Amino acid sequence: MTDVQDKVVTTEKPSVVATLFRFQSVFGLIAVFVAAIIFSPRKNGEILFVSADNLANVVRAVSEIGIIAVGMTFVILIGGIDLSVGAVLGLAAVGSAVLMVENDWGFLPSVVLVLAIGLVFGALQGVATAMIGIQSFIVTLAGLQIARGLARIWSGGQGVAIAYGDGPKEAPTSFALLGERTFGGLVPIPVIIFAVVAIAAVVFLRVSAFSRHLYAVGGNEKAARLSGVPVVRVKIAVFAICGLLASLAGIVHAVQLNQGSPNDGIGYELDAIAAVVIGGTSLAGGRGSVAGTVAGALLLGVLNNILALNNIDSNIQLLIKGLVIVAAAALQRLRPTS
Amino acid sequence: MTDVQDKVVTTEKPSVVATLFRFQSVFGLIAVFVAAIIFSPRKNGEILFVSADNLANVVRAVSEIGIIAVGMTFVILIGGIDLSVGAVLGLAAVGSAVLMVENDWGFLPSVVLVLAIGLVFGALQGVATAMIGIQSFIVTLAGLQIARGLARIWSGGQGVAIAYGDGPKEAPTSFALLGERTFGGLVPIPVIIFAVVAIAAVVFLRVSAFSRHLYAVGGNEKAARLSGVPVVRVKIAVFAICGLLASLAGIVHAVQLNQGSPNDGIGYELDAIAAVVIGGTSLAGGRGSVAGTVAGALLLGVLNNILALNNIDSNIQLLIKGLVIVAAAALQRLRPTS
Amino acid sequence: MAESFDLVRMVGIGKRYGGVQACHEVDFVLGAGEVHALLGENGAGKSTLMKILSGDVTEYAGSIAINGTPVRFSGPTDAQAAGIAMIHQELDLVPGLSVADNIFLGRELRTTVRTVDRRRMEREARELLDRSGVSLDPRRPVGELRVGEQQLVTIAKAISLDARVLIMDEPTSALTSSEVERLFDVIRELRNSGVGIVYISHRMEEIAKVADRATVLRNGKIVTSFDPRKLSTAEVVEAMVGRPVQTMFTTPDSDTGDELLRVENLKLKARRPRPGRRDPDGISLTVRSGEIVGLAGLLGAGRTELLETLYGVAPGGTRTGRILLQGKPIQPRGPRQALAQGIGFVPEDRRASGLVLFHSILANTVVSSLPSYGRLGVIARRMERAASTRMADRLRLKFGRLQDEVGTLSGGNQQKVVFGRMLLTEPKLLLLDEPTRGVDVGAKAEIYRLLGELAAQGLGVLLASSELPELVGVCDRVVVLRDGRDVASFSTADSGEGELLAAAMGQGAVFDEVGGV
Amino acid sequence: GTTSERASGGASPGSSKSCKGTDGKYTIGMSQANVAEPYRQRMDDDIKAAAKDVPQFDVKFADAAQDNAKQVADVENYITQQIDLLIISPNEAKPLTAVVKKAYDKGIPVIVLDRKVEGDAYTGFIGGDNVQIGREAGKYIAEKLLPQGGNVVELKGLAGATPQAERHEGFVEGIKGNPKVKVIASASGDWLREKGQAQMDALLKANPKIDVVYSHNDPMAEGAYLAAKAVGREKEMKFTGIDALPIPSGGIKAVEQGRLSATFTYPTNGKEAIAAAKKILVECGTIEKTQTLPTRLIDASNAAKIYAEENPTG
Ligand SMILES: Nc1ncnc2c1ncn2[C@@H]1O[C@H](COP(=O)(O)OP(=O)(O)OP(=O)(O)O)[C@@H](O)[C@H]1O
Ligand SMILES: Nc1ncnc2c1ncn2[C@@H]1O[C@H](COP(=O)(O)OP(=O)(O)OP(=O)(O)O)[C@@H](O)[C@H]1O
Ligand SMILES: [Mg+2]
Ligand SMILES: [Mg+2]
Repeated sequence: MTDVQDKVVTTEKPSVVATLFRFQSVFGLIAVFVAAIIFSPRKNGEILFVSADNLANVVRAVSEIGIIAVGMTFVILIGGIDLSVGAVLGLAAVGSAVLMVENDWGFLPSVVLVLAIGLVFGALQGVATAMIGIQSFIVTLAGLQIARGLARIWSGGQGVAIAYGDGPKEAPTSFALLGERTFGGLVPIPVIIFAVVAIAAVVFLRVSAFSRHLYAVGGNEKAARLSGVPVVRVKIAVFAICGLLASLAGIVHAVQLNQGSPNDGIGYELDAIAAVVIGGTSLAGGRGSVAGTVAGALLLGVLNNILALNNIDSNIQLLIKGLVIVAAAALQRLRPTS
Repeated sequence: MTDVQDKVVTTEKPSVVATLFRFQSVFGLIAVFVAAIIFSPRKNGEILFVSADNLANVVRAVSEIGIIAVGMTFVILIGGIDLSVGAVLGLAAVGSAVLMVENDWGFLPSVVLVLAIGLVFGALQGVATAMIGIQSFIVTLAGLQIARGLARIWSGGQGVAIAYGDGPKEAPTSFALLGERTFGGLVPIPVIIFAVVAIAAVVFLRVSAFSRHLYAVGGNEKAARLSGVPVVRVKIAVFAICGLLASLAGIVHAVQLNQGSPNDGIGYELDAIAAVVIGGTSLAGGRGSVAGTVAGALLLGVLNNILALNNIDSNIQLLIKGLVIVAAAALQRLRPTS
Repeated sequence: MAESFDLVRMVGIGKRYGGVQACHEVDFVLGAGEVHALLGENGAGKSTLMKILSGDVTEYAGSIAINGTPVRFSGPTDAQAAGIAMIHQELDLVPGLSVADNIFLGRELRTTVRTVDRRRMEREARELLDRSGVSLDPRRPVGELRVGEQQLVTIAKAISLDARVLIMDEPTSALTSSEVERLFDVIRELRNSGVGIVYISHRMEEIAKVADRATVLRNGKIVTSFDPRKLSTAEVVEAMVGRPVQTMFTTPDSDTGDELLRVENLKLKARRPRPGRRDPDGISLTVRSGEIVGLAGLLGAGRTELLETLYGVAPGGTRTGRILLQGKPIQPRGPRQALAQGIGFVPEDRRASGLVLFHSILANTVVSSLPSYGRLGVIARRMERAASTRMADRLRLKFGRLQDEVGTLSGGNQQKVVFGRMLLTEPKLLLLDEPTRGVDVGAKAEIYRLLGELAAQGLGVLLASSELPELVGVCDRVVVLRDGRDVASFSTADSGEGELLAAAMGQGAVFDEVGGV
Repeated sequence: GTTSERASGGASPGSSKSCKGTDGKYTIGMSQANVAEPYRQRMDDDIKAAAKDVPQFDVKFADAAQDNAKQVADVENYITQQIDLLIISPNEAKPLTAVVKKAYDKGIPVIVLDRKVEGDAYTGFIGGDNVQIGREAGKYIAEKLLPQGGNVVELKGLAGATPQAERHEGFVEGIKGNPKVKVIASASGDWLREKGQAQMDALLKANPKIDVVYSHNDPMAEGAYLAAKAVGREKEMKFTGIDALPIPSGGIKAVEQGRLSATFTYPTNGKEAIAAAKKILVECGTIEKTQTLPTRLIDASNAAKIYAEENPTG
């Protein structure tokens, strides 16, 4: 994918404009947010969109895509792509349900095993990409099918319902907590998980040596290798992280929906990629940020919410969403570059 | 993504190995073909897989994906990607049905309009990519949603049945011919359409100056521009061709299924991309061939067929297909290049 | 020489890139049948000025007239139509297309039915290549060619345009002297037929040989214009840099220490041989600490491949022979292991294999030595900045801020960043592949000075270069490679460029299989 | 569906609270699982058509595109909008139970269509009985089409979908009466016409003698017919489907035009849902907790008549 790239920026004095543009995905978010307030339906003088529980809903609704998109950001930063995340989410949702309900495992071992499965699955895809050198698009396209097939087989093809309790065929009540709301019943736990993941990722990318390697691999793989960056290890680690986070999202998904179904997460990969790209990360690799991705995910969430609150016809919604995605991506192109 | 290609032959001394590798996507196909013969069920001593009408079915089943994949090859050769093809197929299928059945248009005007819609839709995506500079992944992801939305609106959300005849609300019988079989009832017309498209594309890529420009844009866009290649025009043309072929596939789809449904072609883009990549075209652009794509599409078709003939469980099918895709892509990596 | 009239007249040309004034009020005149050298330090604005003339850069101040007619090009195609062709500094070829396709890209030869006339293109490409002195198969994909061969293809491509104005932006940076001589023959031929040629190069010795006139740019402005045959190299250099540059080449005293690297009959048999690659086929040599050993050879002699093999990045295959580092045998496995053992490598092509152009100077400098700036995988930003600043000072890097993108630096300064990155790893042995390609004389002098300093501290250097004056001037000893074998070894104290060249070309060379001292 | 152990959640939303009589204006939210299925699109269309006759009603539609999480969000958005009544056709039971209960507990009457949610935190359920439909189809094949016995192939819906399991289960029961009816092969066509066609291509190849194709829905049956026609074998066998949508591309037309021997209605319940809503909101009445609509056999004898009945305008 060699679509035009912004190669070299002259940075003698970082102008106000340049600084603004650094945060433009946030501006896109603010623009959509303001538009949402303006177009929000009102009931009894109250602007429905900004009501506390609606906002909580918005963030809860994007928390899974958000968690996945953080992992996707890593993968895209090294110039790869991961189409398997939605299927891995489904696999993890099924895994959580089957282990806790059908196999009567405890909370911790189940969660650990499910996360480990995501990690290993991602790492294997990393191996195929980094060591055999198959393009990640293809590896993860195959990974998607494999994960989906495994989920179907593991679940017996049916959604596995999760009931809570201490009896047999019941999941531990500690697991249910993950789906609850806290801080006065306002902030859903999934939102907190998303926030923790996002903040951890931002900090990690800022301070770790690993992150330098990651950006270098995405920026110029050959140069990175010759500079002594452990390219293969970085790639495997990144795909493993992405698989791990998709798994985490799957656990969150299962607990929110009280079941694990092998059809969970179909198409989530495209939403996650859209969030990453709207957030200003280049599909060519080497530049981008998790903060942008979070803004991108929230933008999509607000957009979905305001369209739904206004009961826009679902077909028209498809058109509007397509146009907004293009507009948001076009905004990225407005950067002051050569 | 640096696989070297069969476009240009190394001629210092074209070793046997190099020659073999030029055709390795064909070898993948042959391998799968042989495996299919071995694993084919037999009835009364006849190997079911190689019976004439089964082979005709195999090719008919891949003809739509094949036609799309030819267009996709062009897009991928210039370093882009087109995720909208499945949705454009659906739009074209709906369009053919609505125009001929509900609007009582004739065969030719309907087909011309539908093809024109695909062409323009593709060209618009090309404009967004080439002139605004948005990455094609995002443009066509949005395009997918828009085309799907348009198809839903145009059809009223339901599949439009095609009945043939001369009366009102009936499609002209000339249209039905497209779905027939010829040469002693053996070769389906869709297969002939696919073959014509593929051969035309191969010849076109071999003899036209445009094809040199296309490879140049994908291989080194800056060099292409400096050499006076009309980069923007090439890109727009390529996306337009891809849209046109997706439209053509949609017409074929409608006639084969006797209806145009807005849900036609969901997920076809991934199959088409898989066919292209298995055929040895690099997602990085600049290297690849239509012949490889045809081999890739047939490989997928044979695989689907043999799994179905053996009644393999659909979940296991997912696993097997995923593994074969990875294996076929890995085969591409074995070429003697860096 | 043909009578000169103003084939090209550029008046008051100005171009800004953000805060950088690449060209300022430049007046430039080129006559027909004139070879006009354009000189200046890295970043002086030479390429920018010529990109404006060739239609690549379309937004600029000032005016251009061709043969007295004012023109304003909207793209390279316009310029080509007006008879202006340019060989770009960065080799802009399409790797997947054949040599012939590349030469005729954008103006393919057609048959009567408008299809591409492949056979005629191949024939004409072969003739063009023969003319510029290489016998390359026109059907080979350009991606398989060596840098030098690619440069010859771009030259052939430019010549094929039959232009009235031919701009050559550093056409010889990857060529060795014999190819350069052939090119000069072509240039003379073109000049005699009335073509106006702009010639940009950092190799001073070439200027006096081909140019009729020379113009010097500094910081985007013209500083002087003169007849190069009337000035000495030292005077030309002073005009470019703005101050006298005393010693171009350090003359290191051979105060060398223990044996650092010993290569004995090294052979690499690649598992999958690639056409045009010249893997080591029996190379022996030694490098002592404090010693700078040169690697000479013609295009394709196998210098790059030797360095890649030593650094462990050569393609897989069977390696025979021995490599000893400080007396201990090593098996090069890759950059990480090499760096850990104290071997650093500066690759030939800094843009493709050296830098992430859109990342900061800081990130590019420290990427090889990250673990030393913090613990537990967390980077201490202050340490990292300090190291980077230290290196920038030491190399006299010309830059704005450490956060600036490396791609905005001039070529020579980019080279220093790659260089500095390796120095931060504190190597014992540095493998340098054409470290001064495209670097201006001033920066070269600094790099040489630095090499001398490092050698004095006990570093060993293996330096591959195509520039004979550099090899003779900088190295203590030069090993000549030909066809993947070492064929001669000279001490620079008592041998000159002529002998090196003769050995490289295989004419009456001393056959010295042992190599070593 | 199973019934959960939980006690019924408080008082059922009094019709007194949401009912404002004939003068009221009511916003109804319809949460559809997936409009990409013709059956569900028709359900929306039926609701739209029925609501036209109730001037007090303003019906909004949301499409969850087959995603449970999206459907949960859709219902939550309806709650935010303070709709007067919720109609939901759930993608799956368990994941939607909690949010449906949330709406119900907030006093919004809930009418559940086609697929049940768990527990009893809803006002009424209207649906068909897939096991029953499968059984009817089985009986029809065993008694009418193959009284002398014969070979049947089964084209199943998407693996994992409840109706797929139920239509299979009922069918097996239905053909029990005639032991000479043999199911010689089955394949999954994922509810899709083209998948049905491709699977049938292979089934035809692998099975020289097929007498009846039992398909879990009409589109797959049509696909199977096309596959048989392509090899000139469509006359050798009979095809049956399920759903019988009264639309031009639906099963009734296919029966009328002779491609399918029979199909079985799977009622969309759209009309019934609006009737129930009217009862609750406008008439302040109560509705039955569970209303199961019977299936009808459509064959050549009644197809045209029923199609006309279902499409009174055209
Ligand atoms: N695309 C660009 N964006 C920003 N700055 C640029 C760009 N191209 C050139 N510059 C700047 O313009 C100045 C002149 O560059 P130019 O390439 O003309 O130098 P040059 O004389 O050709 O140097 P060299 O000898 O290294 O090739 C430099 O400071 C360079 O950094
Ligand atoms: N067939 C090929 N395919 C891909 N890369 C090649 C091929 N042949 C050579 N190379 C690459 O080209 C480089 C060697 O060419 P280079 O331009 O360095 O030659 P040179 O410097 O003129 O000669 P020398 O071999 O003496 O260094 C190496 O990086 C090598 O990997
Ligand atoms: Mg330059
Ligand atoms: Mg070299």
